[in-house]
Amino acid sequence: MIYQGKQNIWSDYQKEIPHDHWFYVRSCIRQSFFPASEYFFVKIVRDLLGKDLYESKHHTTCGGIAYHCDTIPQETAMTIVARQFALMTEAGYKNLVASCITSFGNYTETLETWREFPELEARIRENLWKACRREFEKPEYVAHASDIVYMLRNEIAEKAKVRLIDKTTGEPLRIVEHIGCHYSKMFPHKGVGGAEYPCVLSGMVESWGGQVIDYPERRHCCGFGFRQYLVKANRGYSVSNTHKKFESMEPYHPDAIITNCPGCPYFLDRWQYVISEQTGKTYGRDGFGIPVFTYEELAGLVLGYDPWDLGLQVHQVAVEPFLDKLGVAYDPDAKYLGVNKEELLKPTLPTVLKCF
Amino acid sequence: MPDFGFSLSKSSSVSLDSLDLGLYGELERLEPGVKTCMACGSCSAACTASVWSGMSVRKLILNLQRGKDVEKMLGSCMLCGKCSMVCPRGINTRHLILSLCRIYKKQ
Amino acid sequence: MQNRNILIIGGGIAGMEAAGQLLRLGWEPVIVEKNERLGGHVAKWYKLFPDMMSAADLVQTLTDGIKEATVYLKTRVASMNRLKDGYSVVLSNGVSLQCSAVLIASGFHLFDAAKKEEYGYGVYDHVITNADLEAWFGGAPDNRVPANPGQVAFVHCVGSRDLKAGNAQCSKVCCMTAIKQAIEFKERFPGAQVWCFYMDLRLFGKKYEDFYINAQKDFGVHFVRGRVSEVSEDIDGRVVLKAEDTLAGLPVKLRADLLVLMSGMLCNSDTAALASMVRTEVDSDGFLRSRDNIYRINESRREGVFFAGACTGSKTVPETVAEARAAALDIHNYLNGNA
Amino acid sequence: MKERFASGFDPFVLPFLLGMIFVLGYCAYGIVRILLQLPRKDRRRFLLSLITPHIILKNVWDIFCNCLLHVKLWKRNKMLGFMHSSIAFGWFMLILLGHIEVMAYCPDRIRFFYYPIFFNYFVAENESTIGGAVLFFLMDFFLLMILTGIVLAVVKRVRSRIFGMRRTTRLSLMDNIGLYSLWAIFPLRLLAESFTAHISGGSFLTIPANWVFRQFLGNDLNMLPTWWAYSIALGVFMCVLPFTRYMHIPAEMMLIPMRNAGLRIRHPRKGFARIEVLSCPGCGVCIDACPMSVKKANIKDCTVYLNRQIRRGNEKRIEEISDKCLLCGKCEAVCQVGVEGPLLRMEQRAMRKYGLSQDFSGLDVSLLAPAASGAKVLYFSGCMTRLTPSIGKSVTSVLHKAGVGFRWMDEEGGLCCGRPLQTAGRYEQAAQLIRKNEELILGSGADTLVLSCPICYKIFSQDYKLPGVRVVNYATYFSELIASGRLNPVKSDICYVYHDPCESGRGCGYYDEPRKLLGAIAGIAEAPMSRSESVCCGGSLGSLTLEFAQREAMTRKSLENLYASRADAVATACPLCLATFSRYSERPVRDLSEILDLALKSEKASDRTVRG
Repeated sequence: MIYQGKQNIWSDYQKEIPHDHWFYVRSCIRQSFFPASEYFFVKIVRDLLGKDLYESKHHTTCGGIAYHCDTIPQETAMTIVARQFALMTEAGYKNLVASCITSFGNYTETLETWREFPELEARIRENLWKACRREFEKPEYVAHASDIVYMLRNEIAEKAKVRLIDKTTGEPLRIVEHIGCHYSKMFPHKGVGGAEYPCVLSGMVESWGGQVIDYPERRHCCGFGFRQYLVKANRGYSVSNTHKKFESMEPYHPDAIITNCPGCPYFLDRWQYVISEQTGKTYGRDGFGIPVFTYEELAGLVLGYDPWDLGLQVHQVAVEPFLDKLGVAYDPDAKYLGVNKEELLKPTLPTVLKCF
Repeated sequence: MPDFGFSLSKSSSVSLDSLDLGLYGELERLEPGVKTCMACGSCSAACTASVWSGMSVRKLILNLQRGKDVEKMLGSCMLCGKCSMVCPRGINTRHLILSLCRIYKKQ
Repeated sequence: MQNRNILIIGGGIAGMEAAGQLLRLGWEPVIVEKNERLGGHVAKWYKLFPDMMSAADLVQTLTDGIKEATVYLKTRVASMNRLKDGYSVVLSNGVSLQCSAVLIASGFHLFDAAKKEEYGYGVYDHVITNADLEAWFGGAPDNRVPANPGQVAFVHCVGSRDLKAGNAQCSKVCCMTAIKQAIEFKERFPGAQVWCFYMDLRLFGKKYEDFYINAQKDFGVHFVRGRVSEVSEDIDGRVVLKAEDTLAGLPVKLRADLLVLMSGMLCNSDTAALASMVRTEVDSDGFLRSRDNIYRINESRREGVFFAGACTGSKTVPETVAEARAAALDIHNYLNGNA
Repeated sequence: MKERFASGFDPFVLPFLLGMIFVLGYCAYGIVRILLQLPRKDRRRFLLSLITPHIILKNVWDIFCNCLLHVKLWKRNKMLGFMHSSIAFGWFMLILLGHIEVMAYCPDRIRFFYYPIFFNYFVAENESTIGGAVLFFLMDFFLLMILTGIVLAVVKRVRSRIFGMRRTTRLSLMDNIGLYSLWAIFPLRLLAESFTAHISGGSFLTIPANWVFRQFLGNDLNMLPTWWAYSIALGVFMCVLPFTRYMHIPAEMMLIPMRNAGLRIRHPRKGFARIEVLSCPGCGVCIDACPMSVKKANIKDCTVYLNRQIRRGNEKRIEEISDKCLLCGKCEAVCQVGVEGPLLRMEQRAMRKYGLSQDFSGLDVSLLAPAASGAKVLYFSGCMTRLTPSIGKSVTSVLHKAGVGFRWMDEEGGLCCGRPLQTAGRYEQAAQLIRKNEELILGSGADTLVLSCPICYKIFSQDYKLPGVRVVNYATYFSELIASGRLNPVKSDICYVYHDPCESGRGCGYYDEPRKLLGAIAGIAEAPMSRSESVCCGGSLGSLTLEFAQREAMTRKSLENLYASRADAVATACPLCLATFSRYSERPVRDLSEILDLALKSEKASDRTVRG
């Protein structure tokens, strides 16, 4: 691998990201899968780094899941998107930042479609007006939350309590980055670093001291694929996809996986259990899996937040070995205590995949 | 193992560098003409057996080259020789099939 | 008295052959070449199909034919102005001259394979282009070519027939070049397995089909119909290709020790600037527009401006040479009032 | 009459005696072995035939004509015929006369079976008696006959072209030993008998020779070495005989009765096949006949070499030779002893083991059934006709014009007739296809099956069991339609030469009907080699290994023969011949059906006006 070659490509895909004043839209599913991620995004960006981040309680789904499952037509999805834009306009913001990759893709796709077909935009404006008497201005910038963290990666690194370095060996931790498909595969210029070699996550990892692993199936989908998972008969494809990725990354012995999509960390994490049950194989050391983090979780760990406050106990794959390498202190007994130190009940542990 | 109601599906992808081409290699030795196939499909179009079976010499050769099973196709050839007549590269497809039948090892 | 100067822009094989012919017809050609040597792309090539002639020999033959011509190397045309019976030209080296006709033989440039990001040219350790391989055949060291390759893949149509790469046209010569190089490769590494990934095999010329049959029969080159969609690198540094074998209807994967990208031909980047100097047009395919594409390929739509070689479209070496000769005769006739 | 030796023995007879005992023992063993190899039914049949009077007569007659007089060879080539019959018949007569002499002069010595051979050494008789004069004259006469034959044989070896043979067999080492010892026998006999002629009598050859010898070799002791040499030559010949092509002499005498008993090849190597192989005299007539021999590289793949390789047990070569052959059957047609070259090869192909065998027995053919209709005539065009659609079109057009209600059985595709599988030695699979096609045909309710492909015609007429269905070649059928007035062709001015397709010609003996049809609709010419001598077009499916490029020379050779007839165009009755010839022919090539359809053109026009 020639690093210089990648940098040449990255230089072609520099994305302009505004430094402040964002209208933040959350994901439908992340808060249940990774309950602390969005919370910590807001905490880090707004509280720690002092940026202006606005949220509206009227924000709804962007329609992305329904759109990608072919259950709603594009015009409907666009009208939902138009409503979010209206909320932003009403709040007086011009920069939209989405927590969800599919939302980001959906917003980008809508704007790009309108750019090509202005008559469609006019019709959607009419639809929106008829539906809820709202008007909007198109956002000046649409970013994904990981773009913001990428932009702030060096500020985070300055405030970091730990670096992504294996305490026991002193070597940089080997991190696999996994980018959500809807981030830049549709519009390479809308993603930091383009579609082939995106650097939004690898930039964070390198800035925080880790080493990025590039493996053959890096581009491959996590396996969610909407209908591949949501239709139960197709779930075999979903898990096979994930399996393919793990088989491909296995020889590199990664210490962790970092993701920027709602579905990806969920499937990369949970399917490791299913694969271990079905094939008897685990991909981490000593029977453990490879822990999967959202970029907010990893940022949180780097900034020294308590792992259990970051919600790492809801991961399927045990994060403790990674925390040990990182040198982050944690209380094993507090793992299954919730925010108010309530007992969360310890789950039944899997037979093959080693967990605590 | 818990019953998930779904399982890992086998990859349909073929690894070109790690194929077991023993059968094809032997065929190449017996009927070197097979190497010059350019997959034009004349043989398949002319095939008498294709009317009632999936027989296609083009596919058969390709499947062999990709390490896939050809038993079903091979089993429907009537050796009528039309494919040999129409092959623009003059491949003796009839001998190819006959040779393949001889060296074929049932899985 | 008539000005006997004829400006030839480009010192590749087209420019050289045209200059040689014009000399013989009694004109005084002036070759302007932007590089430090003559011969263009052919000078960097090793062997030419279909006779496997040495490219250096051809360039030498052409060079011998233009000893009397004026040649400016490392020079570009700075400006050109139409006069009553010719052009007044200023070159980047400060020389200004008057000429009665202009022959544009500015040729092509190879598609920059790095633009097909998914193939990883410049990113992966063992990805090279047809030009790199040709240079390596010619003896230039290249550590991207492994010492003992087991599997080698050639990908056809890199930057050709690809709207997204900005070139919808077929580059015409790459199929044959790939087969030629595959054979040369097999001759050097008989143990290697060579795979050609193609969309269509366009082997239109004399003896080309023989090359194809020989590649299959005598060299055991494998041909897979399907465009490589994705290339990655495995832990051993080998390239992993993904494609569909469209004839078998199967996704295929190949772990190769070397990947050769058959970069296509695009019109030279500075041709548009040249065209605007003489106010002639660029065609929809990015190449220069001839008066027509059947009978007057050598003529531009401007009086006294002629074309030869790949500036009007992808061409093979023999086509280029033939066109250069034709252009010389066209200029001769034009200047003698016989056009 | 006096016997020169009371004992009636001299050591010089020993080489002959040993040779004789060896060869007789070997043949006896061989006969028993081959009889044991025969299937029980065949063995019984054969043994019964040996006591059936009319078969005995036929056997004797055939052996006399073929083995001694070489009648078939005479018909083919007078010089060769004379050469072979002079040696074989002459030798036979020498032996016969020898026995007569012994019987006449010393009947008690008949039990020494070397006596008839060396009579002149042991018995001092002279030509003064009338009996002696006649016998000795006859002896010298037949010896002279043999010697002429030998001289011709030597000439043939050196210059086979004089005999009209372009190519002849290359002999093996053993064959050469046999050949030279055979050649030596008779001059040596002349020498030996000449040396003893003044004692034991002689005739017009031996007495003058004796006179010449006695001019410089007065001593009687000189006679013994020549008798030794004669005996040794005989002994050597007989000892090597089982290992040379001369084995055909005893083998053919076995083959004729076996064939007359109705036996046929049932095993690729044993029994009848073995006898056929051994009966091959290695004469090489099949080499020139073989269409493949236009290419020098193919000469070693002719039947004579197949027989040789089978005798040697060289499996690799047997396979190569068996697979290459076009199965045109010409070698069989010209063979003097009737070795079934094509069948032998098919048997070799059939004995192979296959990793995968097609199984058509379970095939559901209901989809391929001809449409239900009252038409009683079925037309089966066969696979190959798909590639020469003009035939199918013309046949159906002719049938329409004749007003025949018919169904085109495989118009939308059908099953193969099974003949290609058969030629590949896949008998079982062919039989399965035959059963399936029978099922289709019998289920259709038709009573006539018209065939336009000779490949199909051969198997349909010989291997299909279709009770109540008449299997008819289209040439016959069309001739009948013309005869009954349902077709009124206008005879064309074009002169055609008819090329006999191998499968219908030599394969079925179907020569006259196509000529009858062609004669009725156009001019007709004969090629120098036609009917059973017809030259394969080279496109035959019979060959498994011949590459496309290797066949061109054969096609051109076959066309050359047809062009020699000076006809304007070539007519044939086979889709494969049509396609193959069309590729290289400079003159038009048409199928019989096309020619007929052209001859009916005017009729069609008049039909239209009537209908219109």
